[in-house]
Amino acid sequence: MTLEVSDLAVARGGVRVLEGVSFALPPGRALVLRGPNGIGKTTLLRTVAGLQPPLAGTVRSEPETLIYAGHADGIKATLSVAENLSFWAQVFGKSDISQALDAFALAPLADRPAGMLSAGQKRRLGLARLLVTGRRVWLLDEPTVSLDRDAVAMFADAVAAHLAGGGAALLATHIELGLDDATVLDLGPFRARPAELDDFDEAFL
Amino acid sequence: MNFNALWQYANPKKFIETTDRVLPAISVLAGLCMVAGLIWGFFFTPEDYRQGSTVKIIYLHVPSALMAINIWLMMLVTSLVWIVRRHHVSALAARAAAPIGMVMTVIALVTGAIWGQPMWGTWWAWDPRLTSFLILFLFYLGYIALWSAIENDDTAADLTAILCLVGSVFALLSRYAVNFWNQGLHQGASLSLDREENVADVFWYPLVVTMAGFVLFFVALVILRTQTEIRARRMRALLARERMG
Amino acid sequence: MIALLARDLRLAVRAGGGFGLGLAFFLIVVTLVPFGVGPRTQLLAAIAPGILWLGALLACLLSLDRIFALDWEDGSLDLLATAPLPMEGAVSVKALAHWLTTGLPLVLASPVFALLLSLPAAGYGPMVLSLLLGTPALSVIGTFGAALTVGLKRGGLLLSLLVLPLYMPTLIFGAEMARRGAEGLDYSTPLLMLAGITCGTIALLPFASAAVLRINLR
Amino acid sequence: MMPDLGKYAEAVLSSYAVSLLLLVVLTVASVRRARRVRKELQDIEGKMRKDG
Repeated sequence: MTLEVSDLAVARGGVRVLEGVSFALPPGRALVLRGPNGIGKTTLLRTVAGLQPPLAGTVRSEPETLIYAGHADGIKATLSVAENLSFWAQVFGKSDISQALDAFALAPLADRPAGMLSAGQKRRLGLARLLVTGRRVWLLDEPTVSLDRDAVAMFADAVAAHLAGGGAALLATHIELGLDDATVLDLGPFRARPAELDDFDEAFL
Repeated sequence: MNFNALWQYANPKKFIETTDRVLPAISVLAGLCMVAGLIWGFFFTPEDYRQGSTVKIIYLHVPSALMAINIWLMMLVTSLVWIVRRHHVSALAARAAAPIGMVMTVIALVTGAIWGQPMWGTWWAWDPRLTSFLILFLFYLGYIALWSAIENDDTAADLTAILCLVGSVFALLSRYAVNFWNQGLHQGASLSLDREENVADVFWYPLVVTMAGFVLFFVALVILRTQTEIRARRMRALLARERMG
Repeated sequence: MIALLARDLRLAVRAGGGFGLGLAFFLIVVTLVPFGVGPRTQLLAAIAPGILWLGALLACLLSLDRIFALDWEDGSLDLLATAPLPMEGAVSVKALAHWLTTGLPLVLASPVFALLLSLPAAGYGPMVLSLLLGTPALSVIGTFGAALTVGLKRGGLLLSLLVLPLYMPTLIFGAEMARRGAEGLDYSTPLLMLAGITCGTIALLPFASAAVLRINLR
Repeated sequence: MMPDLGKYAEAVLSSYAVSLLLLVVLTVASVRRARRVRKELQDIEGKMRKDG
């Protein structure tokens, strides 16, 4: 169930941003993507998640093992915390949400409408969603935005537990999570080179 | 016949180079045919014994109506080519053709209304064919609006292609629905295999010339507009690249 | 899929969900028409089937952009796209939820509104039946339009422009069926055509909607 | 030279006028846009070549 990415090229807004990206993510490991803003971390994650097609290269993984969490958490303000979580659990064919509530200390808030949560609490709810899906490989885009220090620790624990249980995580983040098994991949060298000016072909660039 | 050779023109650069060579000839020919056909039709045809001089409107009405429908068909084909083979020129040709099709629809509608006034005593009747053209006009309008509303070129090409496919099915459905809804005043098709029954030769020959003129006019214009779209597309790509640094 | 349906229904009836807006709009249309054309009962009875169909269609149109816009804004659509649910299924469920919250109430309320417009007694059955058959098609076609315009700011007007011509066949056959019913004529042909359109759109259009949605999520 | 159009002169002439006007407007608009885009693209390409 290793996630293998080979020679991947991705585009944002019709412009090639990254090319030649290759890595493997075996079970129990975490891979942290680094790089300046705009280099294409989000685009890379969305491509791996299958939300957009790659320009070139392949993403290989076992079917139904990936779960993506982006900047938005998909939380419905008028539903309670528990309702939000059980919905995603049901979509992924699971039903138990108590473990996820505990992991992010959401149990006391379970009956509160999600619209009444603070930004950090919402983010915790969004991350708790990862646990209820039971997917093995997490693809996380800036997961610690708007979390306080305790919540970051909570998140690091959850990731560590996930890795210990044989899961894997691909993260785009700038924060040190103190994960033992994390490898860092700097995306700087993979920045796509502009094509020749006269190369007036199918892609217009 | 080697059809694969045809696909090389899907390369934008090759397309521009090739069409640049034939465009002047086509434009001249289009102008000649249109002027000749319209002058022939306007000055040198007799009056119809029932319709009087209004029969001269046929040289605008029929070719434009014909083009209005066929341009949509051409857009359908190029949309399919884009979806299947993903040649950008194909998608851009559909984009370039849409406004021409809309103008043709407007001409068909306006000349139809002006013709209908003395013949049927009304500018507008909810006759199946008139109604169908109004619906076609709405389809063109929606298609063009969708193209211009989306910033990302590839997304716009994909979405409009699918809209064109779905729209074609619904346009066909509307055609039958409208027929069922109201059997109209319109005469039968002016063009059919047994044309002798509908249009006499004196009217037919200039009509053929005018139709050829309209077709060539469309071809010339769509080539020009496709070139423009290709250049605009390349320009946007270059600007985007510059912004990326 | 059932979870998604349950969630959408729950969202619709909770505060700010927009449930009942369509119904209110329908009522407004039906109330305004007599002011526009005058209170003559005979005239109203003659145009009642058409007004009811137009009102239902516009009420449907009004709520279309809610189908995907909210899920798009809060990121649910991205998450749904990576969920084990096939996109075609999700789209169909969305359309079903839209019909249950908008179309079905309109069908159920239409006899009351027909009363306001003094529809002949014989017309009630065919009118309700035509709406029952036709509104699902309106929801499915509308879902396609909503999927097309989901990423656009100010997509509302464009959505109407795209969807209205697609509504044409449904409207023609639906209103024709209701009209023939009200006049006591045989309405089996438009009934069959309407049923055919509804079945066809339900079977085929979700594929187009799902394809369009995937493109928009890229 | 001018053919006798009889009582329908208005209808015939106005439909020719409207149609030809629309065709000319379409053509002129297309040609002007083609010229403008061609020139803008040349400018940009020239600038980029100079910058390297």
